[in-house]
Amino acid sequence: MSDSSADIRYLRFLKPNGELDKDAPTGSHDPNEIADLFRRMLELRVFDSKAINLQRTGKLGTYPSWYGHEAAQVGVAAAMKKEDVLAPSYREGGVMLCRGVSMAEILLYWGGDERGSDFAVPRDDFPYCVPIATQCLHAAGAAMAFQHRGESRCAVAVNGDGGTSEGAFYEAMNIAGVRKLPVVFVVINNQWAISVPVAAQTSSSTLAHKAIAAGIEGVQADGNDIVAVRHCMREALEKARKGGGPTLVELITYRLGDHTTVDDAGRYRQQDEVDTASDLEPFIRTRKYLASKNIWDTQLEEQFLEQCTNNIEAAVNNYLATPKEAVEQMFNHMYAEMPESLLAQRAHAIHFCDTDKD
Amino acid sequence: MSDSSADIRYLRFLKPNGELDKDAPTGSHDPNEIADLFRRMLELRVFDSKAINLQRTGKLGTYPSWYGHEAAQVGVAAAMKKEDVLAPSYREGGVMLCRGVSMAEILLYWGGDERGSDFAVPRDDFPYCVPIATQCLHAAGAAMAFQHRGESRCAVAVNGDGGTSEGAFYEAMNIAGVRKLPVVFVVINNQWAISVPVAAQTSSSTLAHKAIAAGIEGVQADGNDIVAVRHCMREALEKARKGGGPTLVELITYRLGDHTTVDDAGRYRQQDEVDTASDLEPFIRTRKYLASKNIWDTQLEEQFLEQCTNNIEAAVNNYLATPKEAVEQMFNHMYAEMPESLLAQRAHAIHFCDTDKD
Amino acid sequence: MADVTLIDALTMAMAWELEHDDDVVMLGEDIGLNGGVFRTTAGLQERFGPQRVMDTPLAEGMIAGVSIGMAAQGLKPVAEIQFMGFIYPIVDQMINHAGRMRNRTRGRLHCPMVIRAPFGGGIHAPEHHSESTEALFAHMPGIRVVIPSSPARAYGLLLAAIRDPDPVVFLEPKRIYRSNKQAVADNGEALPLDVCYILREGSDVTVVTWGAMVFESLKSAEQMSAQGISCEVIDLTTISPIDEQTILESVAKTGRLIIVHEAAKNCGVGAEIAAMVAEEGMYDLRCPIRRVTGYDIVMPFYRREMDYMPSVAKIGDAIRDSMDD
Amino acid sequence: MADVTLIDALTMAMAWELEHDDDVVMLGEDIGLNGGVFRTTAGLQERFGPQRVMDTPLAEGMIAGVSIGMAAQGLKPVAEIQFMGFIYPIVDQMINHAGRMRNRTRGRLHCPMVIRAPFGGGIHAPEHHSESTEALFAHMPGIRVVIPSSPARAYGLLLAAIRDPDPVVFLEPKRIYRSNKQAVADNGEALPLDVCYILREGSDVTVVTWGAMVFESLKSAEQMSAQGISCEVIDLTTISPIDEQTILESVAKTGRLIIVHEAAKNCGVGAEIAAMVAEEGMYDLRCPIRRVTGYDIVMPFYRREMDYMPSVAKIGDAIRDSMDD
Ligand SMILES: Cc1ncc(C[n+]2csc(CCOP(=O)(O)OP(=O)(O)O)c2C)c(N)n1
Ligand SMILES: Cc1ncc(C[n+]2csc(CCOP(=O)(O)OP(=O)(O)O)c2C)c(N)n1
Ligand SMILES: [Mg+2]
Ligand SMILES: [Mg+2]
Repeated sequence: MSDSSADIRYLRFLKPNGELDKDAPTGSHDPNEIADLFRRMLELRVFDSKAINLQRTGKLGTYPSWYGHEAAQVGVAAAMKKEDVLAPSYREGGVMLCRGVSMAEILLYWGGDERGSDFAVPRDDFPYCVPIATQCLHAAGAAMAFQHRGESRCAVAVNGDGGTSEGAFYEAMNIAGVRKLPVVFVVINNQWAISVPVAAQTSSSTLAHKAIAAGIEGVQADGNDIVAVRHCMREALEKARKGGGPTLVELITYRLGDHTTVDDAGRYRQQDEVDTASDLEPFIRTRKYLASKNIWDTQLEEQFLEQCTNNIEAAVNNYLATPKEAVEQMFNHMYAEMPESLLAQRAHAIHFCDTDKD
Repeated sequence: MSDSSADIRYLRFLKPNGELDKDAPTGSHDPNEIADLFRRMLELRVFDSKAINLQRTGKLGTYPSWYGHEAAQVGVAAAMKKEDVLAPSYREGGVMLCRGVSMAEILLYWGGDERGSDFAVPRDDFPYCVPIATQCLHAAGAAMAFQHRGESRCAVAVNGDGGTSEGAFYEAMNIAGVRKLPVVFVVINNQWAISVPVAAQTSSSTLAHKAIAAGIEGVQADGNDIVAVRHCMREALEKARKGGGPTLVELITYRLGDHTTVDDAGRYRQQDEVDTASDLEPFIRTRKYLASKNIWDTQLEEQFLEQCTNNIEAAVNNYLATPKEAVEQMFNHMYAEMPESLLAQRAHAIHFCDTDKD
Repeated sequence: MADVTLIDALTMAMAWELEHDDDVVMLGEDIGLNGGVFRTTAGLQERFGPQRVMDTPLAEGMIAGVSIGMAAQGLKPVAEIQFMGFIYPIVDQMINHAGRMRNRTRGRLHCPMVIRAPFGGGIHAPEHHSESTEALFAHMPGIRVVIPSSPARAYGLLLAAIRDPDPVVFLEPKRIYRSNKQAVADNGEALPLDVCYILREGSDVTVVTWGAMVFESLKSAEQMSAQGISCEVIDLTTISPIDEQTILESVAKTGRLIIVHEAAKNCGVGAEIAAMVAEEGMYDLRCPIRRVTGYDIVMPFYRREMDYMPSVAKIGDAIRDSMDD
Repeated sequence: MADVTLIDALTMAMAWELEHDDDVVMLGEDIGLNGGVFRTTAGLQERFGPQRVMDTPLAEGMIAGVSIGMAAQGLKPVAEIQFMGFIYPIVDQMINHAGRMRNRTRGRLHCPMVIRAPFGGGIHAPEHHSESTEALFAHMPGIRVVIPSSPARAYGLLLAAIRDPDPVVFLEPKRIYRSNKQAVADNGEALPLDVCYILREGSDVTVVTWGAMVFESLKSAEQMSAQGISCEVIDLTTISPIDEQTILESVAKTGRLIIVHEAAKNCGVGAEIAAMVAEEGMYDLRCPIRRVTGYDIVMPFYRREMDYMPSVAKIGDAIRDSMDD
């Protein structure tokens, strides 16, 4: 057993006022790179608000907004390699988008269509995971497969602050520690699990401290700081790839929106807390930084947003134009080979299907 | 959230050479008290080896020996108050005996008779728990009941080193931390979970470090040192009773016997490890200490052992003379009021019962 | 006496019991200030305080485990699991402890506790939010499974469940949480458990069902009556243990049995009812038993959920087939 | 070709598959150096190394969860759960993930994995070590449940389970782990899943059973034959999905059906078989179906376990009753 009671590091490089710390890691000082990441963040934000609108107008099911998480999502995805594997929670579709899942696929998922999880890219990533924290074990298992085959790949699980209370989260860290698995557990600490604030989830000093129970490294970063997020994910992934074992990365951010489109956060949290958090959110500081480097301004942003909006409109149209799957598809993928007893049931379903229109 | 990454304390007062540390807590310096505890330890050891014999001669089912755990068991029980509640694991029957469960009841349990868990004293204690770590949650729940009623009682869960890998153990500590529950989680770290050594259970620095994940205090003690065990349990219980919240107490000892009577530890562990552990076991040092205080010698021990043996024989006879319960008893305690549908089943069982002899 | 929804009736029952029994406590995720994601516990924390109505950390196994601990030590916990799709971490505690505490201690300790969870489809919810797996709990000895299908039964049965000295899994058909209002007297009167409720008398076919499917079945019965077929509709209500007598008596009268449930067919509770009648009431049957159930597939995402579920048409078809046999 | 026990046959099958398929890995508590508490994996770690045959930390939910992760990424994990009484922490991962990974990704990812666990009573084991809860897994869509009852079937079915591209819960009747030896060719040949095995042909009564109860049923059939009653004994083998055809054909021939299982009756797998026949084969039945099962109570501690279980006498009684009807 190794000693892991050391103090937990906290990383922040891009300060809320838009200044980039002089200590920021080499490789973070190219503003053009940051601008690229910022564009992804913008795209995520526009998409997210579009999805909320679609739900409001009855064109999408319940949808969990990632408003406020954009730096965390883009930073996690930017640090991963294509061949790595993501095991996302239900909220972190932004990471999936950055990994290549299409907007239309994301919309299909929340639009009640299984094909949303049959994304063309990246084929090995796990689909959205709704039962909280269960995906942490899948990531550990994926890492066992990579280790078994001697592949230089890592698995990344994304979990929430509430999700750290589930035994599955702890069990996943523990097996990862024992087998030094190439896996990174990301906790997006957005301070709330629906109506439960993180202080009511645990008395742990920080969520990163939970790593100590598994004897693995824990680290915190400002989840609104795209530079810090990407950097600490890169460190963790590099370590994992080299056989150095797993890391728990706590990204501290804030859920600026309601829990989902059927939630009303006004019932359980104070507006002034949200206001304070809004001052620290990722876009303000990134804009300031880029402006200070003279590579971003309102006009560029407007141009980019227009482009975004067009892309998103196209994806939405694609989504809305996607007819329902044939009813038998709900039977066809249950097993590699369909058992006899399902054949009659499938025929029954087809017989009674009169709902091919939504 | 409070800070809990502090170093973990390790308590040992009665050294392997039989010397009592000068720093030993006041209240530990009365050798007569230690002699009383030692007598309980002796009784546990004699009972344990008797139970193993009963199994070997076909008079008892599979039995998990507590050989080597006696100081831990007696120390835990000695620190508890009568009105506290124990949630024991399957191995720690010694704690139950010290709390007032009768030897015959313990034997009935392992002899395949439910009445072994219907002990006359202590009525509120939980029965033996076989599904590992699940009892930690019961202890937390009991503590919630005490807290709810404003009672000055504590719950104590006893778990093994292997049991710390279950999510339930972590979940129990976590809720206890959040609600500052009057509960103590004891981990009897006997180095092995059947054939799996503790290093293969977790990479955590110590098992006590796992407390950090829940923001509760963790402490280690030499589990072969009756003084240290009782003292750190007293501290933890006193704190809990005063509203100071839960503690995780790791007691470091060794499983000197096989996992159970159907296990052969020779298959997976080295004899020299067992030999080394044997030098550190609790009886040697306690005898030396008591001898150095001139209140214990071979003759006294022999006298006491004879008395023990007689008591145990009486209990064994009582156990062996206990006829099977009537067959309908397996139905009668399923519900407070028996559902209609069970009546016919009960009649069927009675009709076919021809096995009233064992 | 105002008309109330099924949800309102549940809230009323919980408030009544919190008011009248100090041993009753509530726990679950988001049940406090937020009043539960379906607002079933709305206002209860405000009224009874955070020591009686407790938000817990996010861990269902923990919720069940501490409920068992509390119950064994004299409290009467009423725990909420947010959706049935998230209930599975409690299976271990329920089968290995809640259902056997009384038996294994020969009555010394017991578990007067209730696990509440919304279940079933039909509300266009996301993945994992529409499951019906009552059969898993029905197979566990020592555990009662109860499902109400009207505001009045919700009120009376939840009171009964909380007062019952043994563990009850209380499943709430969320599709009808707010659909059919009814006048419910808030008088603290419980309804009996372990009995079926006959909702419509009839002489040709017995339809046994529960939860939201009660409505589809009643609608179908209505349609059938226009075609001259008289259906008796029985709300099973206590899913386990089953009230065999009421069902057998009905089948003795009608000679035909249809079972309707949302859950998958294979090893669903419908199988038990059919088996019981094939054992005890076989000679009364004029034709094969029929089950109209969810298929043996994963509950589809919401665009196709209605194709998965039993419908008025599917039930009607089975009834007519029975009559033709 | 030496005679081997059921346990030996399982070990042989696992060794064969580890030898011939690099993607196969084994994991579980104490399966390595110790060779499993029943010695089913004895020698495998020595032969194939600790990367192929892995001892895990003590956490069943973890074992299932990482198996799903491995399986989705191309391995074929074979996990051991030490006893069925400790299997419940895997329920969440099995129903919410293993059984639906293929469906929810429309075939993109799937879970070729096996969960092995000894089950059943009759060996005088401690509390929680004698359970039979196959019905819980049988109710989960997307999951196969398979139970062998002879060394040869253990060998061939375990190979089939490991090679199956979908998740299989493979339950081992530990009461007959070592009781009946049989010559088994170690030739890597799998047996088909999804079909029943007819172990004894007969014309008067069909007895459907599985696991250790196969032996009680065969003994009972033997006794009955001395009384002039001819029993057909069918080993269900694949518990889910059920091979309906074989059962229906047998009932069409005999007109009488007895189902025998160790698990509790209420919502057990016997209910599904009875229901299926009451739906599809009703007109072939000459008398009511009968189930001879464990009672709807907690598995008693071992002094009374034999009173809980179906016995030759109880089965014989049901068969004679059927003939008298
Ligand atoms: C096992 C499980 N229990 C309950 C839920 C219902 N639920 C959905 S999101 C949520 C809160 C999650 O909080 P957190 O982990 O912090 O993630 P966030 O929503 O903040 O992204 C809950 C309780 C669920 N999806 N899974
Ligand atoms: C949930 C569960 N899984 C598996 C087992 C089987 N089993 C019994 S004891 C044991 C090892 C326990 O080790 P530890 O917690 O260190 O306790 P010890 O036996 O050393 O007292 C195992 C795996 C069990 N009883 N419960
Ligand atoms: Mg959160
Ligand atoms: Mg141990």
